[in-house]
Amino acid sequence: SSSSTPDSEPAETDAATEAPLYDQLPDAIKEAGVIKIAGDTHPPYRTIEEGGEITGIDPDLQAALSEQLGVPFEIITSSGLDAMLTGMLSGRFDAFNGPVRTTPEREADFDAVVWMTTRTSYVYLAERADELGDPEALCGARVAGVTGSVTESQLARYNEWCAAEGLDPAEFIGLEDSNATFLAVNSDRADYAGTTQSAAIDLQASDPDTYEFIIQSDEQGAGVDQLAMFMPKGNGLAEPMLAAFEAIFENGEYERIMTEWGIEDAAVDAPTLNPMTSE
Amino acid sequence: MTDLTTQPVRNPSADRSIDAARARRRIHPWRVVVGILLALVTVQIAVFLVTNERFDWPVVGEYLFNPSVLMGLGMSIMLTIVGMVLGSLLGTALAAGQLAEFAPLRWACIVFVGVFRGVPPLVQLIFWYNLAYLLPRLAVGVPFGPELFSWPTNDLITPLTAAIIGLSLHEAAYMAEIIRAGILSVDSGQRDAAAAMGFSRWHSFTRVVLPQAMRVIIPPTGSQVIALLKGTSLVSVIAMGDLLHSVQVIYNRTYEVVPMLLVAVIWYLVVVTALTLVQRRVERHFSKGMSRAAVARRVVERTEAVA
Amino acid sequence: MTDLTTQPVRNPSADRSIDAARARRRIHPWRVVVGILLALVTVQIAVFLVTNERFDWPVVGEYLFNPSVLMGLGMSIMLTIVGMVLGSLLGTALAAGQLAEFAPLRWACIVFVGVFRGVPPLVQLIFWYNLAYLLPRLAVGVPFGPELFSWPTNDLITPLTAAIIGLSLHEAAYMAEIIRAGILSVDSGQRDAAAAMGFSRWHSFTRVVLPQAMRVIIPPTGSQVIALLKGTSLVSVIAMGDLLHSVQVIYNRTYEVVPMLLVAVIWYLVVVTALTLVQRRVERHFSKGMSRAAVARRVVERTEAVA
Amino acid sequence: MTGQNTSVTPVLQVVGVRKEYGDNVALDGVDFEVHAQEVVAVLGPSGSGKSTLVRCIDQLESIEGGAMYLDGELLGYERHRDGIRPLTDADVKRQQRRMGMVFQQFNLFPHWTVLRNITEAPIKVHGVPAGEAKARALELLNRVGLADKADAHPRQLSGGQQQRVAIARAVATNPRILLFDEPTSSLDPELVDEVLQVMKDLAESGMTMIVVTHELDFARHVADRCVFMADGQVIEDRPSTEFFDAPRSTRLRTFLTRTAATPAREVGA
Amino acid sequence: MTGQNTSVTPVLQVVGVRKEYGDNVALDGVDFEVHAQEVVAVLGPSGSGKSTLVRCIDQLESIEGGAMYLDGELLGYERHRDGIRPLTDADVKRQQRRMGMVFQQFNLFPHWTVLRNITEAPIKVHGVPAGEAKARALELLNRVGLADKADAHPRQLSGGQQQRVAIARAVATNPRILLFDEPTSSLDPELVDEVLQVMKDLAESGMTMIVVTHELDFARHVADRCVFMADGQVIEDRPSTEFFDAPRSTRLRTFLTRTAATPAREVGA
Ligand SMILES: Nc1ncnc2c1ncn2[C@@H]1O[C@H](COP(=O)(O)OP(=O)(O)OP(=O)(O)O)[C@@H](O)[C@H]1O
Ligand SMILES: Nc1ncnc2c1ncn2[C@@H]1O[C@H](COP(=O)(O)OP(=O)(O)OP(=O)(O)O)[C@@H](O)[C@H]1O
Ligand SMILES: [Mg+2]
Ligand SMILES: [Mg+2]
Repeated sequence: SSSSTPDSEPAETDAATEAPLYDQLPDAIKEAGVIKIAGDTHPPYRTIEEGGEITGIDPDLQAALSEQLGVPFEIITSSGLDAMLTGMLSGRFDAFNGPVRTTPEREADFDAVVWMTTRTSYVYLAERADELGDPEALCGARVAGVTGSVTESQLARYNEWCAAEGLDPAEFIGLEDSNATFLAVNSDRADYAGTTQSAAIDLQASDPDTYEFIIQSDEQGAGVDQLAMFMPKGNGLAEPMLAAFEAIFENGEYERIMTEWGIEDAAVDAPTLNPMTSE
Repeated sequence: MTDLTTQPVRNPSADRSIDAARARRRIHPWRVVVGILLALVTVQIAVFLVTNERFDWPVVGEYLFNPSVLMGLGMSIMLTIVGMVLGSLLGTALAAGQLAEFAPLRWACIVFVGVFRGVPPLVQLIFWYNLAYLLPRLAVGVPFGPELFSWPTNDLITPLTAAIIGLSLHEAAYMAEIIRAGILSVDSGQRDAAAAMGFSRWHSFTRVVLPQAMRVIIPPTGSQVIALLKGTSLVSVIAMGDLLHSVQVIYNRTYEVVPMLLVAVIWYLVVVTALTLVQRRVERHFSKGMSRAAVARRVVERTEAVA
Repeated sequence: MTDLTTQPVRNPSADRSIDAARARRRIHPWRVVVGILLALVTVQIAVFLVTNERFDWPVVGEYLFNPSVLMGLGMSIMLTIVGMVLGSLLGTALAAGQLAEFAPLRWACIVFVGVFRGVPPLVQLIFWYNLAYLLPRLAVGVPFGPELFSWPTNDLITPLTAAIIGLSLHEAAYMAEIIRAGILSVDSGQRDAAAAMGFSRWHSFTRVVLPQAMRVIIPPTGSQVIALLKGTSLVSVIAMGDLLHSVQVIYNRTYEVVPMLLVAVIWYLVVVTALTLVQRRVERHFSKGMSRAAVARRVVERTEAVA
Repeated sequence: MTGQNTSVTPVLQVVGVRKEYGDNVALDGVDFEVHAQEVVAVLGPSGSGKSTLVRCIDQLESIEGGAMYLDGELLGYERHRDGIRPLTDADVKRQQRRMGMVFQQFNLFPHWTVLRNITEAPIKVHGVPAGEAKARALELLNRVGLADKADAHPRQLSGGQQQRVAIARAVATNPRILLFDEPTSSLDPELVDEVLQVMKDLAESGMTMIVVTHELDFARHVADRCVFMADGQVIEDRPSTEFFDAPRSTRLRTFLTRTAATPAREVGA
Repeated sequence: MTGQNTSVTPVLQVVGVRKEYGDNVALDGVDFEVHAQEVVAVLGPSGSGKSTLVRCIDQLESIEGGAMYLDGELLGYERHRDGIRPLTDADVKRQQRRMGMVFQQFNLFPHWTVLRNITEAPIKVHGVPAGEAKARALELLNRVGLADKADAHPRQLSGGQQQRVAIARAVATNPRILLFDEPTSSLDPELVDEVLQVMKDLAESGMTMIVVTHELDFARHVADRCVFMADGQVIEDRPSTEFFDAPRSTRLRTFLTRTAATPAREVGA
């Protein structure tokens, strides 16, 4: 799109030419030699380790995708959705893999490649297992979650189920980040902290005796929200990205990663581009 | 006179045509340049604001009076007022305490101000909101002895009380410093006179010292109010919605970040402008009797003329 | 003398045993109460801090000198210094501009200060960081005419420059008000004298007015520095790590929120205490010659004794 | 109550009072008495402790030794077991209300009108009904020649006018004794006489007064007794005429000649 | 250059100067001249425009009409086409540097030592080498009797000392003319004489001076000419002896009698 400087070469020329989807990449990315992805620290998707390197589902996935695309990914940590969205629009970032739910409104400005659904999990203190352990207990309880996150819309579906069962709806307490929700459970501000299934697994792994969680089932409206990687419309990255996803679905990398992180039940059969608006 | 010397006549008193009243205006080149530059910049900013589609003015218009935005604004203003009132009251007490004769009290106040000036309000809010994590029940009783009453912390500390406690304590620490400077600016003779007339300390402090300190206290307090108004956005970490949060909720849904931030900015500017006007009036009120009006006027005028 | 009147002798001059030097100390009941209360509260807070396991002091100790925490601290301090230096310079110019004779300049400065005082720094940071969205290329050229040079905005505005621009402009607006108040506090006779001696405006402003205004400028500036130090935490929205962000990164990984926040709080308190000490010294420096040392000392001492 | 024995119990008695500021001894065992209706002038070089003395009497400063009595009542302390102990704040205030003080810098309250400056203490501290306090204030203002300034703010008055208001304010509470600390020395010279005249009228009306001053003429003609201080001690304490005409100590003699040679007012150092 | 024709071109010439503050006309067509080595006293009631006049001459205020000349050079304006236009800032500064001004409130720079107060302008504005400027400053301080105060800060000096430093500061740049605006009227009376003495010495050394003052004695004995102002106009402008012994206008007569009756100094209103 912008003027090209003749002497700037892609960073990894050799790997690039070998990769099957390299040619489909837009010139700007080829030129930059890297795909810049905005991300907040959000275990287990992205965890910043002691030394500063980032581990988690997102980096694993990116490694697989980058084999197809021939350019490496770079995660730029940034802590506000506002800054990440405008950052994409201003060309600072090429993509953002929350993963966040796709909606028609969001697809107006951004291309969404859906690659998983969501299983929201509700974390509670192990010492209250008797009281909170079964799915009905959540109806009428206090549930902390990140404002505007998938959890909020998932809880709305859970409440529909509660209503169908003749139970009271749960009360949503919107907080700033997932740590605030866990703290709220600890200080008895909330009974449950709603979070993604993978995050719940990660939390329990860090402190096995303290936390337990229940998982929202399909009956309770799980699996309806489709989570996607977002790219600004018009940067030409959506098509090759979709192709790369298709490739790793095919070669089994996708399944390996989902299984490794214990979230195979959130997997989808095939990636889709802009499912909300394309039909 | 003209024939007294061979030099050209330099005494120009005859030349009555030279009169400052008929002087032309001088064109100051740098003023012209600066004026033109400022005009151009203003026009460019206006053009940029109006024509740049990414500001999405229709969306701004649509959400400017959105009920949840107005509620957020109301919450911001309410928290600012409550935080400021409580903060000022506590700050006044802390300022007096920092100047007290009784050393343990003085030290307690100094430490209190130091700590709450240093701890970020965000951390404070998290702390108060989750106090129950550290202290599940709040008890009134004999220290290290039996409890008389106790309540579950979470019953006492709702998100609103946590926000009010956190913001008020933070403001109190800043106001304490501002008020202390004000008190020190009042001539010690005023306190002597009040004491000599047998005024109680309370009477002397509230009727003599504080009203005179106000002149020095008000201007930084104005800045403090504005900072608090903007600082209320922190309460979103504890499940409360202020102005900024209310627009964030909207753009988290719609992803229209820029126009929604504009909505917030517009409201902030409206409130700040109103506050500034109020501050000017309050300042005038408290300068009554502190100087002869004329003197004050002159100082300002000259300053403007010379600077 | 005793036999002059039938009344009891009230003239006590003989009673030399009554001597203030041998007076006992009076036990002030409320002081005792307050003293004991303060002691109890102090002990309780200490016990609470030490014994409450949820503070997890070993974790605090482990991470206090963690390299990434120290780097975050360094970033916070660096941003504070840069923001404060640039903000003070620009603020000084804006303060002078707000008092300028030339009306368009004066108005431009007043509007500038009003806007940047009112816009939350968070919004500003997002704005500057993503300026490319609104303005993909920055150009130098004839307004409404041809461009001379232009660069992609994102090449010029890195996260660091965005943070510096945003924080500096915000500080500049606040400092402008503080400095303006300082300038107005200098007697206009000083400007007259400087002008009468033919000092240039620059010389008069920088050598005569500003040094004298410092006494009034320094105390609120101290608070401003502390506020900025804490305000640097906002930069984490634009991909920069300050002190608070660095501990957030750690607790996002380890889920040990409370001890990590304590780590941040400890560092903030250390820096704020150091700043306060520096401020006191700077204040003393600038009060040189402004009063006779002895007079100043007396005022403070009396204030402490009476308040 | 005190009417009966004015001749016996002095209104004010100062016995061996010591006051220290750190290492600096400001008062070093001061003794003297003031009887009812007496006017005592206190003179002495700068730094001799004159201001400190009146500030201690008015309990604006605490003392480190000695004792003071107002109408025979110990000031600032009360008997306690076999010794004494400081009074409570409230009791100190009660004693302060029985004295009036006029400062060198006037110290009027600039944010109040002249009238409120005068009526505040009677109304709020002594419980005088507002109407009565106001009538008395206007009468006092009349006496000091400022009846038309009741509604002015202090900064709108000249120094001499301000000091006259300050005197009216001190008198308004009917104090047993009035203390003056160099009441004319921050005034422009033309304004001095009007203030001295008011003080003279007060003296003639029978007010008990201690006046720290550099106005030798005033001391000689209005004061009954003059006290000369140096280095925190009372060097001479004699009836005015003797004081000026037959000074005993050489220090007083040099002080009097030096002060008479230069104008009566001190450098505004 | 001006040496040749001092008798012809006045050092300062004020022609029909008008100055307005809003609706208030402070100067209403003032004409007068000052010749080299002349001392002109300006007298007049409060509010008559005396301060405004010297402030306009020193270009601390702009004028709304008339013209002023320093050594024949138009002050504040320059010829431009067929009329005049204001000078640039830099040119105004250049003219200001040729005049010296002494203010009623001294206006010394409190954050600098006495020495720096005096040497700053010579060094930084006139480009005199530091050593030379310092030597001259010490000589001037000596002349005003303050050689030992070179390193003191202004607030450590008495009012009279401060004003003498202010005079030394104004003289240090060798001005063509010195302007004084009531140099003694914020001084304690004992300090007035020392300042007047310094001014008298200056006058005798041939300095051209305009002195706004209320000191009739000084005006009569030191000034060559006296100017009487009222309501922004010059009412009389005559040699000193005539001025005092044979005043023409009734206004001046009443002014002189009234001022002579009350002490020579004005109320510090
Ligand atoms: N608040 C204070 N702190 C320390 N020293 C003080 C204080 N007040 C007075 N002094 C010292 O006490 C001594 C007596 O001072 P005081 O003001 O009573 O003298 P004075 O006789 O009133 O002098 P003056 O004529 O200058 O008013 C002096 O040495 C002075 O420096
Ligand atoms: N800055 C100003 N703004 C408005 N009016 C002014 C200003 N300065 C002076 N005036 C007015 O101009 C007139 C002349 O004032 P000026 O100070 O020159 O009088 P003066 O002769 O110096 O009096 P004084 O003896 O009291 O100093 C007065 O009416 C005064 O109120
Ligand atoms: Mg004294
Ligand atoms: Mg004047």
